[in-house]
Amino acid sequence: MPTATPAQHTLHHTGSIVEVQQLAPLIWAHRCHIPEIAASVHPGQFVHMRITEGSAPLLRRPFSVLDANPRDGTFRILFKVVGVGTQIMTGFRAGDPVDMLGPLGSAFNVPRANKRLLMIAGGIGMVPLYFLAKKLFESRRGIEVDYWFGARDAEEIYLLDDLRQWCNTVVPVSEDAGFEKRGRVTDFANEWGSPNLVLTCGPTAMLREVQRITRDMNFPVYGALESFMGCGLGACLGCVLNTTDAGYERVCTEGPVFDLHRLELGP
Amino acid sequence: MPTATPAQHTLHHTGSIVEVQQLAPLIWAHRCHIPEIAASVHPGQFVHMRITEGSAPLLRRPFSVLDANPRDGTFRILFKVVGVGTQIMTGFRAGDPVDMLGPLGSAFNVPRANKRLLMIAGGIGMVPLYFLAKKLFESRRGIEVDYWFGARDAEEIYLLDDLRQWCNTVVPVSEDAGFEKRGRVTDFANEWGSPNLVLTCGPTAMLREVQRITRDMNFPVYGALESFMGCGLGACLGCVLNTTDAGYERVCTEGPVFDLHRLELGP
Amino acid sequence: MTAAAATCVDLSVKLGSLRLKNPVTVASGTFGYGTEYAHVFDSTLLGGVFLKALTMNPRPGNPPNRICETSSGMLNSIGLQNVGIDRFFSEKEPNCQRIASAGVTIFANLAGQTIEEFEQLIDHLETTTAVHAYELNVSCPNVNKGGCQFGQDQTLLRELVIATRKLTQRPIIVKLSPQVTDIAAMGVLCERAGADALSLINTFPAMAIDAQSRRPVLNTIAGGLSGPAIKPIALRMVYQTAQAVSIPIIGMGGIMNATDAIEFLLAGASAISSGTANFVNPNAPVEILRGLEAYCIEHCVDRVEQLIGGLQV
Amino acid sequence: MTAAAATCVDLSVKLGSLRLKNPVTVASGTFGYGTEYAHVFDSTLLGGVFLKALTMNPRPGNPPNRICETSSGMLNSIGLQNVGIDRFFSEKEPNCQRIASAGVTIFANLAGQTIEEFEQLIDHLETTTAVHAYELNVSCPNVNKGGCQFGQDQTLLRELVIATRKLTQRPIIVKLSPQVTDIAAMGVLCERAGADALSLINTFPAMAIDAQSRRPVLNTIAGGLSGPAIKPIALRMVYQTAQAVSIPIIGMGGIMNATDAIEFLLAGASAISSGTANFVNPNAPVEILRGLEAYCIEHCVDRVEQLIGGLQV
Ligand SMILES: Cc1cc2nc3c(=O)[nH]c(=O)nc-3n(C[C@H](O)[C@H](O)[C@H](O)COP(=O)(O)OP(=O)(O)OC[C@H]3O[C@@H](n4cnc5c(N)ncnc54)[C@H](O)[C@@H]3O)c2cc1C
Ligand SMILES: Cc1cc2nc3c(=O)[nH]c(=O)nc-3n(C[C@H](O)[C@H](O)[C@H](O)COP(=O)(O)OP(=O)(O)OC[C@H]3O[C@@H](n4cnc5c(N)ncnc54)[C@H](O)[C@@H]3O)c2cc1C
Ligand SMILES: Cc1cc2nc3c(=O)[nH]c(=O)nc-3n(C[C@H](O)[C@H](O)[C@H](O)COP(=O)(O)O)c2cc1C
Ligand SMILES: Cc1cc2nc3c(=O)[nH]c(=O)nc-3n(C[C@H](O)[C@H](O)[C@H](O)COP(=O)(O)O)c2cc1C
Ligand code: FES
Ligand code: FES
Repeated sequence: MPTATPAQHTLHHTGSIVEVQQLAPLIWAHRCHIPEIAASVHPGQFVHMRITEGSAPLLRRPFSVLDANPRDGTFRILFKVVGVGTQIMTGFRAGDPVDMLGPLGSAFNVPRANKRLLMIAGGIGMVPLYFLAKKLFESRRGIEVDYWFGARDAEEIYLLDDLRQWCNTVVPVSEDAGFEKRGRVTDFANEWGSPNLVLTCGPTAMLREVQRITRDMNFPVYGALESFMGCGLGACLGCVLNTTDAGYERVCTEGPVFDLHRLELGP
Repeated sequence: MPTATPAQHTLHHTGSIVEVQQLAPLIWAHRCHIPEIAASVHPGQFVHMRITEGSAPLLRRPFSVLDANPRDGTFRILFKVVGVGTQIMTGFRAGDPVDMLGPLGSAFNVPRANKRLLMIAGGIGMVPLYFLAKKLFESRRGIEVDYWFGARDAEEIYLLDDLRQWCNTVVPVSEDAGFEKRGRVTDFANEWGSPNLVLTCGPTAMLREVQRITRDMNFPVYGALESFMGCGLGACLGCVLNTTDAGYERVCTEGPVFDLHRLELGP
Repeated sequence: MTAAAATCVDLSVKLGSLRLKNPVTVASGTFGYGTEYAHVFDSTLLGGVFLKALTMNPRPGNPPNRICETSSGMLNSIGLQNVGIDRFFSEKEPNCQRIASAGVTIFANLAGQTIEEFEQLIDHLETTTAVHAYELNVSCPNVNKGGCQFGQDQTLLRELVIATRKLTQRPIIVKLSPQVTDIAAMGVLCERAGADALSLINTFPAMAIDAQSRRPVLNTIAGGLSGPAIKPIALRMVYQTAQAVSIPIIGMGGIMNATDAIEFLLAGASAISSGTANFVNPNAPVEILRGLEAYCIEHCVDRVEQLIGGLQV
Repeated sequence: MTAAAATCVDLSVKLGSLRLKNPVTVASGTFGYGTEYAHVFDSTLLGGVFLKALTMNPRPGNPPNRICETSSGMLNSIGLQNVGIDRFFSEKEPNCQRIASAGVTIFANLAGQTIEEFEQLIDHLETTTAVHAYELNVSCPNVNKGGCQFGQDQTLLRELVIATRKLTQRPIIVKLSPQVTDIAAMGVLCERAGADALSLINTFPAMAIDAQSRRPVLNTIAGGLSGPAIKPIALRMVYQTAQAVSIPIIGMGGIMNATDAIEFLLAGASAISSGTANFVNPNAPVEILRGLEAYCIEHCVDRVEQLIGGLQV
């Protein structure tokens, strides 16, 4: 089901940051102007971004696209500050140049027949699902989306107003007492209903739980996965995950969107 | 004659940048607030500055002090953009923290008896001599200073108004047609008069010329020297220059101010 | 010189019996089989492409994590994942043919676990004109069985070079491991055994630990270090080996830009590869090529070969 | 645990017959003889100080340039500049005595060019209580004559360890060169010959070139690479050697902060040294010590020795 989007034009772009938003203490969103990416990116796909001209950090960093506006040639990424690269990115300002590869990887694909979707987002895993929810809403295909958004702290749950516009229900879940539902998002599996399709993205521990639950409930499920990346282009074979049926597959090329039931997520 | 200033207190300081000036396309001055350094630094001494918390560049960078104000606890450094470290420094803003070792090294020492001084500055070699000229003027010891300031382009000659306040004569020399005197500062040795003492700082090629000329003319001469530095504290032995009488000496400890006639500056 | 003179710089370099149209190549394992970068730049601009390691049978490679970043470098333990020689012919060879016919020299990187496997690989590859030379990967630090020893055992290495040298008219290039006491001696040994050129260096065995979880970051514990971190070591090894051998050297290890590439040429390399750089800046090979040309013009160098070994000591 | 528990962490580590009050030491050649950092931090906080290399006669060292920066690293070719054993006693020994009496373990780094010179150095140093152990510098890549070979020649190295081991009750520590095919084998050899501990690693032979002037940056062409660039290699070497020997290891190579230090302990080092870090941040040793203590508290580690070799594979 993940579509291998054929890259019709060059994937290596320079552009600029046009807007910087801080959504929570550690959560930032950057709007970038690169018309080629804005015009062709699909939910689930990512950009591979150079952080510095220098060598600290050396490698690019991958980020899912949060939304895109082909008309003005911009799109957004949203990131959490977790290390050296994302720390540096908090210093980026509107007007700064950016160097990105993209759009890369496979996208979420929702077949016509699927009218009831369940999205399970954990932390910054909300990003590709936000984009997908928005796109589906705009497609006016009459799809109902239940969007569960879990995080440790209520602070790490944001953009709910946007999501509420597009989704049937939006259920924030945090481990602190910030929302009605307290705990982990997978603690509430009995309230997930019976969707045609589950779409998910989040930390591996959560994905493992979602994999187990959807397997038990017999739901089809697609997830957007992460791994350490080198090239982002399929050349280095650094980013693989193990599948049950086809050995190692590349997150940057076959993924990041995979049939979750095909993946070996470890114990 | 260079005085080994005994370090009475700790040499490792953190402080902040309080003012950033751009004096020419590649020339910047930063005013820093570190009262311990402002209170104790002498002309010729330097600070050893950490450029980044990260590792690019890894090593500190040495900069002479341009002037110091013990009353408000600030001092200035002036630098030319020549590579990765100085490039990064152009991004520093008022309010940014700085981490410096200092004051380090030996200072210029002008004995009471010397009333007629000649200063020969090349490029950013103007820095320690600017500080010295200022200090001597403020000391009201009735010392007459002729300050020759050479650079490739007129653009790289700056702060002349300050110097004119403090010096008997200030003679800018550039290789373009920016000033009356065109050429290299050492081309005008016949106009240097007969000083009691010559003080100099600049590129090695210039120092070599000054060494030759002052030897021929039998002038005593002290110069502030440069070298690649590691520790800045005398421990690594990385920064040495060769002397005629005592083997290798450390620029960071025995120097940067040396009796120029003692140094082997190479061919 | 005027800008018009740009076209006058002869960028071609001799590599044994081959002539590369320019000295800029991409390192094995960092450029796949030449298709992956198709949407980033025109690979027919390159002087050469070193293909990803080939083995007779398909190899699954190592479990993840396979890569991680270090200060100015990266570790990898891909584990020679590749489709094997048969699928190379069905899936990859046509594209190599396409690039080759545009004048790019194609180097097959062979990662046999036995001398026989190297021989079989050459036997198969002799049948295609899409490959111009063989690079013997005797130094991959990631394969536990066998892989390591060729590059570190003088007797085995000599045997391997002699055996493979007999099988083909095409140049045999030995890619040396940096994890040896005296790399120049290994180079001399290869030269005497009949090697036509040397590639140096492969990655350094190295590791990373996550202090919080107290676990190695890579699944295989150790991997190979590449990138700017190792450049000063690679440069010294190229210099030292170039002093000792008269066969040409392909220099690599942390080359990120034209200045780095020029340093390797000056140290004695006849051609250079960018590896990790391709991940950081996929356009790096093209920028290196352009920068090299600009340097030649600025320094009045008519033929890039004049730079080779031009270090003034 | 509460903050009050901080004082409960036992930071001391055993190093052969010695007990260091904590595992944080400073590497030879980066801390002079202990006085140079006096105005920066209180060196009596350290677990140990490795003194700058000593030779019998004063040595002038190499001509400048002696150092230069590389990506996440630096090259040095100091050339063992030192005042010689006599002036060590007159000028440096009193301060070592002062630090030693504050409970800091003092290691003399010996850089003989012959076995006899090593023996003479030990003979002289046996007369002072300011030194607790000898570190044999058999791997300095900067000295052309002799210096290199001890660390890379198994027979010579064995002879040296056996010879020096006879002369003293104090621990003999061999500082290994990374420029060997199998560092663990060198460690085993030293252990069998009677060494009490190993230091690893020394710097890597490496070089830098100025592409504009086409000259080497260092006067000696090659120098030794240190700093974060080499950390992944050093960590792997410590891990691999710790698997092979049962004598303790002092780990170093690019340690910049407490996290790095913990990684070396987990890999199997009993103590660590900061070297290049001291230039970048003269307060690094103290920050490493504080960070190590904080880590122990956070991870409920009562004795820092529990971390040694604690990598979970
Ligand atoms: C396809 C894809 C899409 C992604 N989308 C987003 C997104 O939309 N928003 C977002 O905030 N993050 C996203 N990530 C994760 C993001 O790439 C990492 O958080 C980022 O690279 C961390 O960089 P750093 O330099 O700040 O952290 P580092 O200093 O490199 O690492 C900090 C910590 O994060 C871990 N880490 C770093 N990179 C990864 C990785 N790729 N996988 C797993 N662990 C890692 C490290 O082990 C370390 O513990 C995505 C990753 C992938 C592969
Ligand atoms: C005691 C002392 C005082 C100094 N005072 C000043 C000052 O007041 N203002 C000022 O602008 N500069 C001064 N310098 C020089 C200054 O330290 C260097 O220009 C700076 O370190 C360059 O850093 P970078 O990262 O920008 O350049 P890099 O990228 O490190 O190098 C750029 C170029 O400069 C050369 N270079 C770098 N450092 C040195 C050095 N220490 N000696 C010789 N060549 C070098 C490199 O070889 C290279 O060609 C002083 C140096 C010393 C030793
Ligand atoms: C991800 C990755 C995979 C590699 N795979 C191979 C390989 O299959 N065969 C080989 O000979 N070298 C392989 N190498 C080594 C490179 O070809 C090169 O020798 C090394 O990376 C040093 O160059 P660099 O610092 O420019 O990357 C690989 C390197 C990397 C980073
Ligand atoms: C400037 C400098 C001088 C050194 N001098 C010596 C020395 O005299 N003896 C020695 O055994 N090691 C010497 N070393 C090596 C260090 O002790 C250490 O092994 C090496 O630098 C790796 O550690 P680091 O990366 O933390 O610096 C020196 C290193 C540097 C940077
Ligand atoms: S990141 Fe290189 S293959 Fe996926
Ligand atoms: S910079 Fe270390 S001794 Fe001068």
